[in-house]
Amino acid sequence: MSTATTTTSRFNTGIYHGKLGMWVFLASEIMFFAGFFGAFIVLRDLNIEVFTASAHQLDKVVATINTAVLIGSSLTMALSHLALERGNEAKFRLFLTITIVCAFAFLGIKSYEYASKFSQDIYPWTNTFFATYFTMTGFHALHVIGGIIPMVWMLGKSLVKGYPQSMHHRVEALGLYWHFVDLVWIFLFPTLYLIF
Amino acid sequence: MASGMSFQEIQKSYFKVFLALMVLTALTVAVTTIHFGDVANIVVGVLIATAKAVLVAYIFMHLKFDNKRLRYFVITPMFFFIVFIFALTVLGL
Amino acid sequence: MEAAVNTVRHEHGEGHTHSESFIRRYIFSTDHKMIAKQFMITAIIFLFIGGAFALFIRWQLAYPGEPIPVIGTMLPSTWVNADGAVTAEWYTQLLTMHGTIMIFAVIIPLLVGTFGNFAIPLMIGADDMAFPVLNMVSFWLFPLASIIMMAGFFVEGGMAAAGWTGYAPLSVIASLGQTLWIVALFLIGFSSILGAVNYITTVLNMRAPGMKMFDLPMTVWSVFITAIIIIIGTPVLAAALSMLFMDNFLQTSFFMPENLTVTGRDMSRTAGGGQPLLWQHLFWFYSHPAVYIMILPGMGVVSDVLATFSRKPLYGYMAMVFAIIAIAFLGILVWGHHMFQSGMNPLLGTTFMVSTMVIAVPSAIKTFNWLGTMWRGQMEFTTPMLNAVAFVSMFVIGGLSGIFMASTPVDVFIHDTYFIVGHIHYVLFGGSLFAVFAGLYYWFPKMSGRMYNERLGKWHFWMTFITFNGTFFPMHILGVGGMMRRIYDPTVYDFLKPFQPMNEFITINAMILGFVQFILVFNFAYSWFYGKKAKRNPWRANSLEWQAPSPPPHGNFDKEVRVYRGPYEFSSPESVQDYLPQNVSPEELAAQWTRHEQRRAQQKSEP
Amino acid sequence: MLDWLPENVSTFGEGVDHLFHVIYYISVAIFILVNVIYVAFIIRYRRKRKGDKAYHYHGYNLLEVSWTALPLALFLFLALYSDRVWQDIRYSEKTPNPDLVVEVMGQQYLWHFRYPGSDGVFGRKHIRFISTTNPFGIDPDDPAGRDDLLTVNSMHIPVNKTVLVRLSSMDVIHSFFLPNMRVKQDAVPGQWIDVWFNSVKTGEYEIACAELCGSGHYLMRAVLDVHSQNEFDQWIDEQHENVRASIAAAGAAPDNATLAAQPDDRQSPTE
Ligand code: HEA
Ligand code: HEA
Ligand code: CUA
Ligand SMILES: [Cu+2]
Repeated sequence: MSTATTTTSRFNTGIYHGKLGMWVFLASEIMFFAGFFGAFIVLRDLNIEVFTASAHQLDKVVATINTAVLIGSSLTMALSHLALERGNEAKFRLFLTITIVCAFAFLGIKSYEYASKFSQDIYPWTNTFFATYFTMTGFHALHVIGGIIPMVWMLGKSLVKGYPQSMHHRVEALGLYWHFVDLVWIFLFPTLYLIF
Repeated sequence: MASGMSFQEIQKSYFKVFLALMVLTALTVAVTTIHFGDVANIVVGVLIATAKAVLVAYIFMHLKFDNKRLRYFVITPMFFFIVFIFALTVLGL
Repeated sequence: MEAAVNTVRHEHGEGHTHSESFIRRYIFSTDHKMIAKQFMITAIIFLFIGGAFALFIRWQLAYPGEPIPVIGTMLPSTWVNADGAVTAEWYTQLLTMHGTIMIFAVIIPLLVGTFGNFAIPLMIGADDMAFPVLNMVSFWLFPLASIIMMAGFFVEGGMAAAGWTGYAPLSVIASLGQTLWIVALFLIGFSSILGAVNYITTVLNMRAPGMKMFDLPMTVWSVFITAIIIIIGTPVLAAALSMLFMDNFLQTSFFMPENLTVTGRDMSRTAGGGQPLLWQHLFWFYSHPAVYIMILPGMGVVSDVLATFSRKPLYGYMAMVFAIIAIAFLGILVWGHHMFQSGMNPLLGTTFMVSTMVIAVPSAIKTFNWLGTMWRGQMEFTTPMLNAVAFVSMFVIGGLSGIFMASTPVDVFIHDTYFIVGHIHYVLFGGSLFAVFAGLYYWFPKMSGRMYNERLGKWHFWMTFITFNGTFFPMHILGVGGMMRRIYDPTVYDFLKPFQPMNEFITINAMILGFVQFILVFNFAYSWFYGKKAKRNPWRANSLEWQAPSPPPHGNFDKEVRVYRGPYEFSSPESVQDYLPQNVSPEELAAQWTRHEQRRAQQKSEP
Repeated sequence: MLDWLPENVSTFGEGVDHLFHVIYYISVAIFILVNVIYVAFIIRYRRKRKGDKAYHYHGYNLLEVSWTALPLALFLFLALYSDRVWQDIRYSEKTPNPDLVVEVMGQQYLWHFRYPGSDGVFGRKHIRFISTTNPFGIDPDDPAGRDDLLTVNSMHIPVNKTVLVRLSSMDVIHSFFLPNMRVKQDAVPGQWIDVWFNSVKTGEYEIACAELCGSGHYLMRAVLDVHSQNEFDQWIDEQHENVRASIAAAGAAPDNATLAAQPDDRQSPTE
């Protein structure tokens, strides 16, 4: 009567559920941001002067630093998975901690950017460029937060109870998500800050 | 995953990718600060971003080593995205 | 190593003790069958709410400005006027909520939520979904969203009132009810995506040993492809809704051009520069595929039901699968056919007309293959079969009316008329809802472990079928006459006055149609507790769900399932009976033959 | 069923109606074909005796191919045929030279119409000037705009003349629907969309709004008067006279000198 175990170990594709499911979810995330990029392209076409002028008001330096921070966190995320996969929990914790720190740093820098915009009286409703800017980076930031939560949870669990090597699949799935968040930023960065 | 490789080897390859990403980031910033003209700027920006994306997806996200069919999860949405953009920009709103 | 991935599963796995608390079992259940039932019950409740809205709409259209009988004066004064007649404001809210509820809270939860959840694991021989907890979250987002949407009833300005399509700027300048509508749809979309992730993973990864993709029953195929459409389309709606929310709530201007002059709302903060058509493109990029989300699972269910009750293999299985894939692929490329008169570039009109015409081809393939399935069959007209048969015929009417609209010049005239309303209901009610009925009756024995009442089922079918056509067929004529949709009072226009008798006729039919749905509810509710006990495989069908006990326990199967063949080996000469389940092994089959020969020999020797 | 169509009085309406009929007959034929077969099968192949096996058959590829190819051919034909008509009525390069241009502005629950003044030109307009009192956003600094003729819910055109309607909206999306002309076009705020027609018969026709625009959507009715050319001239002269009178009354009659001295980008009616 132990049918449950038969499907648990059943992976017709050879890819375990968490990873497959995460990829499917990421496919949907691509389309989510595709909607925003589509809107951005259309609106930019219609309001090219406004877009150019407003984009020049953005702070490229800060954004470049932020890009570096996020790419760095991607690296440490990959490393932390690698460490756990190879059974090195100490290193896993170390790299995961760095990732979390980077993620918070990213959010911090982002809020600094927002705050300085608000202080210049620039809000989402200022014009279509800032509407897209705040919406896209805002949703990106939400995704960052959505990544931080499970990371902190994993780290906590590792500190309290220990995180067995067999859990590395979960870390990999989370890593996929985290790299995707990085990917989105890789496209957002030139789109919003550079191409004008 | 490239299971044949040792921890150190993989770690090294990750660092290489990271370095490449940083260089590419610096490159886009540098290149786009010199204004080439609207279209060229976009093309350069998007090309470099794509290169970075491919690196992340291939190495960090293991697409290079994993089941090849996983790539459809990226290709399919990208295809429809391109169709959408094509209809709205090239053909007109 | 891999077995440890899913700790949740582990809790289930250990010998089915059924010691979960009431809450774990009936409310926050992670069992796919319970979640399916939750989806079903919630959606049927909404069918009645949405249907009641439709009846208010119909009352107003047939007898403009006359008080609603019996309950009119009991309704709040924000909805009805002093006499108890529907007001124009409430009418627009009603039609908006009718469309939204029927699509997002009835048809999608029934077809995708109920059948997807119930049928996929059972039909592929799995014990549950790949992510049971995610599945539970996916369900609970749906009532949560519905409550948020219905909260619009009680807020200042009432419910959303911009049509189910929520065209900007009307939806941007609207009141709080619209904001709630946006939030609710966003949540429902998220629920759909979580469900789809689950379905895709489950189908790809958890098929019983021996089961190839091309051994899947059509229901599973179609829900699988539907899930892919959801993955591609729904996020775009979510993005669009986010922008609409920003416009509506923070007065950004994604969809708002400069200097709109609107009475009753201060637009001074809106900077302009937006594009109203952008909303339509984004919306239809999801919502056209969404209509296929609402028909493909129905087509799958109907294919299974038709094959089972014709006792014949599904005609052209491969063609059917590729037709679904073609519909899904093309379906994402035709969104512009809703925008022919929107001011979109006429060149896009041409493009989208061609792609829309092409998408009718896979539908034709499906229709003809259904005919082929029935050809030289041994048809048994049980209630599910009747509903499935009606589906095909009604879908053809709905589909053919789609061809009129696909033709751009004809669409100039019939766009936004009752011709469209007729089309909608022929495909959504005549199509999707009949498929839902077929599926509900078909799987009722498996869900509940009891048989429904066949006589009541037939009554329900025939009454629904007749009044359905009486309600919605005349709408095509109204449309040809030019009657616009979404109008509160058609008698304002001289050229529409002659149609008033027809409107009354429709309304009378609609009332009967509404009330006969109680037969369904009564039948199910009664039979669930007092029906005849169902056997394991009452329909003598082949797919795996019928090999599990009725109702299946937690974990589904009481014996190992292994698949040896496709799901449609009805009337196979290989088999003793007129069906051959997927999991009957060659040895078992040989044994059946031996037993059969023995019995034959015995019978011969007896008399 | 198509007898219920409102009378067609526009030139291209005939082509549209013809297409409508073609599709109608094709659909009815397909419907009958499919359903006759269907009902025949239902009657012929119902189970008559318990235990009989059905015909075990999985399908025939040639048949699959043919019932893919035939509908495809049919639908491509329909698409091509429809596109001919579509190009004629909508492609801007195929639009005939208009004899009269009327601007139409939708407002929540009214239709505004604008004709050029007696000077024959429309005054310059800009979206920024739009307000409830100035629905078209006519530039107050442009004298050519002062005598422009504005009407509400009432449109007048001459018969047998190509009329170009230039559509927009000042609040939400409306749809300009002329059932008898087989014309329907959304009026989208922030952009001007052209649509044309040519009426072959005089008379009074209804104009409706076909896009949900709020709770008063059903009330957004206007009347189209198709006059003979003479009557139309008479009507428009009369109206111009009224406009002049009211401008004079307001004491702001523009003298012709300043009018002529305005070298501006104002639109000519037929551009
Ligand atoms: C389940 C839902 C569903 C389905 C399946 C369809 C299917 C189709 N729809 Fe429909 N549609 C809606 C739901 C659906 N639609 C809704 C809800 C709206 C309104 C939205 C709104 O504005 O509120 C709408 C609106 C709508 C429009 C916009 C009209 C307008 O607003 O002006 C158009 C235009 O092209 C259209 C076309 C089609 C076509 C061509 C198909 C095709 O897929 C149909 C294909 C099927 C057949 C053609 C029949 C079977 C084929 C045969 C029997 C073979 C024929 C044989 C030969 C030719 C030999 N639909
Ligand atoms: C699956 C989808 C679905 C279903 C099943 C239905 C079912 C019905 N629809 Fe709906 N309809 C849509 C989807 C659907 N509709 C959509 C998408 C729109 C477009 C909306 C828009 O324009 O934005 C629409 C629009 C629409 C209109 C056009 C409104 C307008 O444009 O002004 C009309 C008008 O007659 C109508 C009527 C009906 C009727 C009579 C039913 C009947 O089948 C309903 C039968 C009734 C019941 C099943 C419930 C019975 C309940 C009771 C018996 C309780 C009685 C109690 C009281 C009255 C208090 N519908
Ligand atoms: Cu204006 Cu409807
Ligand atoms: Cu569509």
